[in-house]
Amino acid sequence: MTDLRVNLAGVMLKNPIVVASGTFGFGHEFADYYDLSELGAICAKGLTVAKKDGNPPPRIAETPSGILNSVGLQNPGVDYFCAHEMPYLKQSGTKIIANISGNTLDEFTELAEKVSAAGVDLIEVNISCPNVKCGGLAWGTQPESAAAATAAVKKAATVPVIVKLSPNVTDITAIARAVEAAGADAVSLINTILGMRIDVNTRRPVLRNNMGGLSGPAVLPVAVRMIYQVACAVKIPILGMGGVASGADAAELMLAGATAVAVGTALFQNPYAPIHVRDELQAYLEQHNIPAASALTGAVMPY
Amino acid sequence: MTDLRVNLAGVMLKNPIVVASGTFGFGHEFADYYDLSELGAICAKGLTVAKKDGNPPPRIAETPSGILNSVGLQNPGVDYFCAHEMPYLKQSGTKIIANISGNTLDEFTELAEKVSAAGVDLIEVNISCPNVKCGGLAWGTQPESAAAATAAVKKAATVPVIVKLSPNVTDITAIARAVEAAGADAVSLINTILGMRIDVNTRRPVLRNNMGGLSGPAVLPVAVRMIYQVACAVKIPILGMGGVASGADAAELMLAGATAVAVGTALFQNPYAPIHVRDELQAYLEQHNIPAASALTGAVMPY
Amino acid sequence: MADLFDCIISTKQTFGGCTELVLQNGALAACAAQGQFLHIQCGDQTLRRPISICDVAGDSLTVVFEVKGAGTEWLAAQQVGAVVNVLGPLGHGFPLVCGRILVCGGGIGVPPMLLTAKGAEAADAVLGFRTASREMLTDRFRAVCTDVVVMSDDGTCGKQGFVADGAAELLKKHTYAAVMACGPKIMLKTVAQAAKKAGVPCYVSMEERMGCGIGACLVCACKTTKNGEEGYRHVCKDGPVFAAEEVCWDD
Amino acid sequence: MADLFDCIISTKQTFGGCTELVLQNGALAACAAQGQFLHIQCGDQTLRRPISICDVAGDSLTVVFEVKGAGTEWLAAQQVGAVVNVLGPLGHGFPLVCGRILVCGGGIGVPPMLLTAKGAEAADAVLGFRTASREMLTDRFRAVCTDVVVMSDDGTCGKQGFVADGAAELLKKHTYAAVMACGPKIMLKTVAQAAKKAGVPCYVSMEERMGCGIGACLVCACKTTKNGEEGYRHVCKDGPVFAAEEVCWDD
Ligand SMILES: Cc1cc2nc3c(=O)[nH]c(=O)nc-3n(C[C@H](O)[C@H](O)[C@H](O)COP(=O)(O)OP(=O)(O)OC[C@H]3O[C@@H](n4cnc5c(N)ncnc54)[C@H](O)[C@@H]3O)c2cc1C
Ligand SMILES: Cc1cc2nc3c(=O)[nH]c(=O)nc-3n(C[C@H](O)[C@H](O)[C@H](O)COP(=O)(O)OP(=O)(O)OC[C@H]3O[C@@H](n4cnc5c(N)ncnc54)[C@H](O)[C@@H]3O)c2cc1C
Ligand SMILES: Cc1cc2nc3c(=O)[nH]c(=O)nc-3n(C[C@H](O)[C@H](O)[C@H](O)COP(=O)(O)O)c2cc1C
Ligand SMILES: Cc1cc2nc3c(=O)[nH]c(=O)nc-3n(C[C@H](O)[C@H](O)[C@H](O)COP(=O)(O)O)c2cc1C
Ligand code: FES
Ligand code: FES
Repeated sequence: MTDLRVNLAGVMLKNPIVVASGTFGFGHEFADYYDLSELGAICAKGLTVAKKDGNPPPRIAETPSGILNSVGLQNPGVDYFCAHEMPYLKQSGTKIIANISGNTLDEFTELAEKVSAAGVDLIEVNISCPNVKCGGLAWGTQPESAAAATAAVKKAATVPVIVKLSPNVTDITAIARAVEAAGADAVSLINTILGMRIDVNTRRPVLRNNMGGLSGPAVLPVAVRMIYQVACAVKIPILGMGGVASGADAAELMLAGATAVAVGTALFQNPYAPIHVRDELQAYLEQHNIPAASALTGAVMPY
Repeated sequence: MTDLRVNLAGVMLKNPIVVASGTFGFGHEFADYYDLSELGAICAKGLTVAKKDGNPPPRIAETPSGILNSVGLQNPGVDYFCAHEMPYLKQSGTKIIANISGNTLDEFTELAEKVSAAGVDLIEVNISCPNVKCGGLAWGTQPESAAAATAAVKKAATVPVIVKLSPNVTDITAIARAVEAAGADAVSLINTILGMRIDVNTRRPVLRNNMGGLSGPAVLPVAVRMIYQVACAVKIPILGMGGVASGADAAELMLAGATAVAVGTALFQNPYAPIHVRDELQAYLEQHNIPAASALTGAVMPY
Repeated sequence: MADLFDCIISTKQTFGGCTELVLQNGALAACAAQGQFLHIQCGDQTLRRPISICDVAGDSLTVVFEVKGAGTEWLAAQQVGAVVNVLGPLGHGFPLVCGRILVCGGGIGVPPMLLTAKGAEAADAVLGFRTASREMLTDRFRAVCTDVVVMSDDGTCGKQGFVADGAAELLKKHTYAAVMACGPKIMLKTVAQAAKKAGVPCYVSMEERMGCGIGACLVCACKTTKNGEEGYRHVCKDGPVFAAEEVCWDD
Repeated sequence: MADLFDCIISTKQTFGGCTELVLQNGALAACAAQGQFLHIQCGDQTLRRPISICDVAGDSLTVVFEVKGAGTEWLAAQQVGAVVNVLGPLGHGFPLVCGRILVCGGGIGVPPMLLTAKGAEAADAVLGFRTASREMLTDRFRAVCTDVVVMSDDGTCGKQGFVADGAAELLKKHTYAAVMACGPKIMLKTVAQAAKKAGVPCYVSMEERMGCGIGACLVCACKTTKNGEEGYRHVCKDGPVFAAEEVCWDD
């Protein structure tokens, strides 16, 4: 029997397959397709203190093997989440990760307090959203501000804190080291890469927001590289993501250094994607006689 | 009659389609397929002062809609180029861009002097190669070093100087502004994005160099975004590249702000790619009753 | 219930510049309702393509679509016997109302109105086309509707004029329980105005670019006002059909 | 001359765990030489796949390949009548020498040796397979060779042992103008040693991951020594066939 369990910053996941923030809503929609308890964890849609409408449509564009999105953190606000979504998520039989986005350090503190109190298992601090004007990516591009956001959340959180890093930086290891030093229990990466598409017939950007975040298989090699770099630079565990669409992709991110792996954009082609990824990962482990999924983490043999 | 000519930093190209450095060798191989004079310009393989063997193989990996390469600037050295490749290139009937890479400012000066004397039409300064240990990308990630390399080349060059920017930075506009201030006549972007693939069966990186540079259609949305950002930040013209595989892709980069467009990775699927891109671009212009290709540059209508 | 289904293409025709595919899948057909859509995997495009259900009969569903880009081009190239993967049926379709209804379709918005017309106690239709060569499905509408008014932009088929003009005329002639419409946004807006003037409830099918198709990713936003509150609802789950008075038309 | 060609698949068979396709294109067949390869577009993979030419007859070329990943899987799924796009013929193949030659093939390195054997004045062959179920093409080699020695790793077909063992034996028996080999690197190295011991020139076909396939991108590097100078040459243009003594085996 292959042991699929992994320990992510002290929280035991029944398997390494997580669903990525923003691609799974608050889970309801997928419960029609399978039991949410099949998942290693659910990372909920990004939350802000106040309800947020997000950006005007169109909010999505297709790119070769990828997509751009510019949702802009549309969400009902943290209080609504705690009151109306957590009761449902709590009984889903899997671990719940809240994804939080603040404009100020105080907001990060407030968000961390509230979602901790609501009983989430982990907090993911989004300092890397490319689709909002204030907050978001601004926090994640400098070690100092990334550390400040981390420290604010850590002070208020009663559960382990994952800091979600942006790939839109010159040196992701500098940011990773800064958030580790500020107390992060784990890092997650990669968030989306800033991109743009223009409709050559209308001369208009495809996204109403002009730019958006690139995700999907196109970004997989960037995710593998950054996970590998960060794994070499810090000791805290990594929740890896970026373009995962198969069990082999998940294994690749784990070999690069990820403890668990999130599936996002692949859900748009197939709502069963995380289940398939988990099953394929298990088959891969069995085929290679690897008794525990956790043995993959960082097991790449670099030249 | 559609006017395909574009003026790139004072050099008139007969059409906007250039072939990207490192993907076209020194042109010989493609002369079997079409007349090189069909091209807007040829950007030759990156040159260093001394002959360079490059990295050990494997040097290429496939990724979703893209590739990674880690050639590592294999080249016969600038003197060989001037003596043995330029005579051939000079009579090819198109403009020649030398792509140069130095480890020191003195090397940049030497390279610029030599290729200028050899009669190239333009110099592209590679401060963004992710595949070499010294030089390369190291120059291109900080405004100061990027400006220093630019100034060194400018001092020695007798032809217009294009500086090739790296996408592996937090803020590409800062680098673009720095090289503009240092005298660059144009910028080119994007060079490859650093990436990695791991073979899940062998647990070995696919590339012997562990990491490599991502190019091909997967990076197109990143190229469009960065060209758009840089076009908003500087006044000098842009040679755009990254994932172009069709006339529509070329038009998209031009609308974003490029004066001319280079085709690279697409050559690996089809040696005729630049010719097809040019023909498709011309058909697009005719279909939209646009009398001159140059009218596309920067003509996006952002929201 | 909505799920992933493999459908076999049993017939294929082209008319009015569009492609019609009849898809075989009993389980899917059994749960499809008027105004819902299918999210169709088109080759290896990263995203599925939303296409409305035009008709349902027994084990089969009909879709009619226009080739716009790479996805629909792939779909139009599929031959009888090929299998296409469908996520569906999705969305909140046209409501079932008692009494006579007026269905309005413009261009590629015509096909989804067929199943809607069929499902009504009684229905009339206004169908608008750019020009005669784009006309389609009018026979099938005539078979299930009482009055069928064809309009064209250039007068080459039916009457010259807009769908809203035809709708305004019929709204004067008959008493309707509801107007249901699908087509370009400007058509929907003007039809909604005509319905409002006549004091008849109006439902419109909106379009927006989609990701998941099931309400999770929030990309397919459509600004609406509900209970006085303005905000984004989502075409794939809250829609594609919205009450016309809830849609913020000038957004 | 090398160019892009559309080829129709005229026959398809599977044997020895491999797929054989016969491709029809007269212009391509007319210029193909022994030891050259075709760079085949496999669906919409970003890169083409290099596959050696196994045989040429009239308007047709034969390729034999093993399914390894997505590209060869696509190729193996193509049916008779399908069109595949080929860039070729590429590379610098086996030299034409006067006299009797010994061709050595191991595994998927067996097929390219067939055309090479056919082109010789006289040829013997050593063909190595993992196990009996992987054996292939031995009949066709028997038709064009004098001695054909089959070796297998597990002794389930031919003799148990390595290709180099078989080669060493034949090198003792006959006088050869050259040894030509294709197969795994370790086999090539040991065959080259055997040839060297016998004082016979040896040519080997090397493999490396490729981009352009025509010598422009420099990714398919193979370390060789030429005129005393060590450096990278390129499998797609300088090779795939190199003189064995020029190859740096332990790189
Ligand atoms: C609910 C709904 C029902 C629809 N029903 C039909 C129908 O019955 N018949 C029909 O011909 N068309 C219909 N459309 C429009 C159809 O989805 C688009 O024409 C199609 O997605 C274009 O895909 P493409 O690959 O050809 O074009 P591309 O432009 O290459 O597509 C690129 C991306 O943009 C999206 N996109 C492009 N145009 C539209 C659009 N108008 N609406 C939403 N997304 C778009 C695509 O889905 C894809 O993600 C419907 C749209 C929606 C939202
Ligand atoms: C000159 C030459 C001749 C060849 N002749 C044959 C032949 O006749 N029959 C046959 O079965 N195989 C042959 N091969 C090997 C064949 O090219 C690979 O098996 C094939 O490219 C694998 O593609 P894939 O998509 O199935 O695998 P993947 O692993 O998915 O391919 C990923 C990438 O790696 C490259 N790659 C993977 N394996 C190899 C390899 N061994 N050599 C070079 N590139 C590789 C692919 O081309 C592709 O770019 C030859 C290789 C070379 C260089
Ligand atoms: C539509 C969409 C919405 C997203 N929203 C969020 C979000 O709210 N918070 C966040 O941290 N990341 C968000 N992301 C980023 C994903 O969680 C993930 O990091 C990224 O998409 C890469 O993974 P993938 O390629 O598997 O999608 C979003 C991504 C998409 C596509
Ligand atoms: C195999 C290969 C070699 C390259 N070598 C160089 C080089 O020597 N100098 C350079 O400036 N860029 C080099 N590049 C980068 C390209 O010139 C181009 O910037 C990049 O590939 C993006 O364009 P594309 O997606 O069209 O390939 C190389 C790219 C590839 C794929
Ligand atoms: S497409 Fe995902 S919410 Fe509508
Ligand atoms: S594959 Fe490009 S040089 Fe050999």
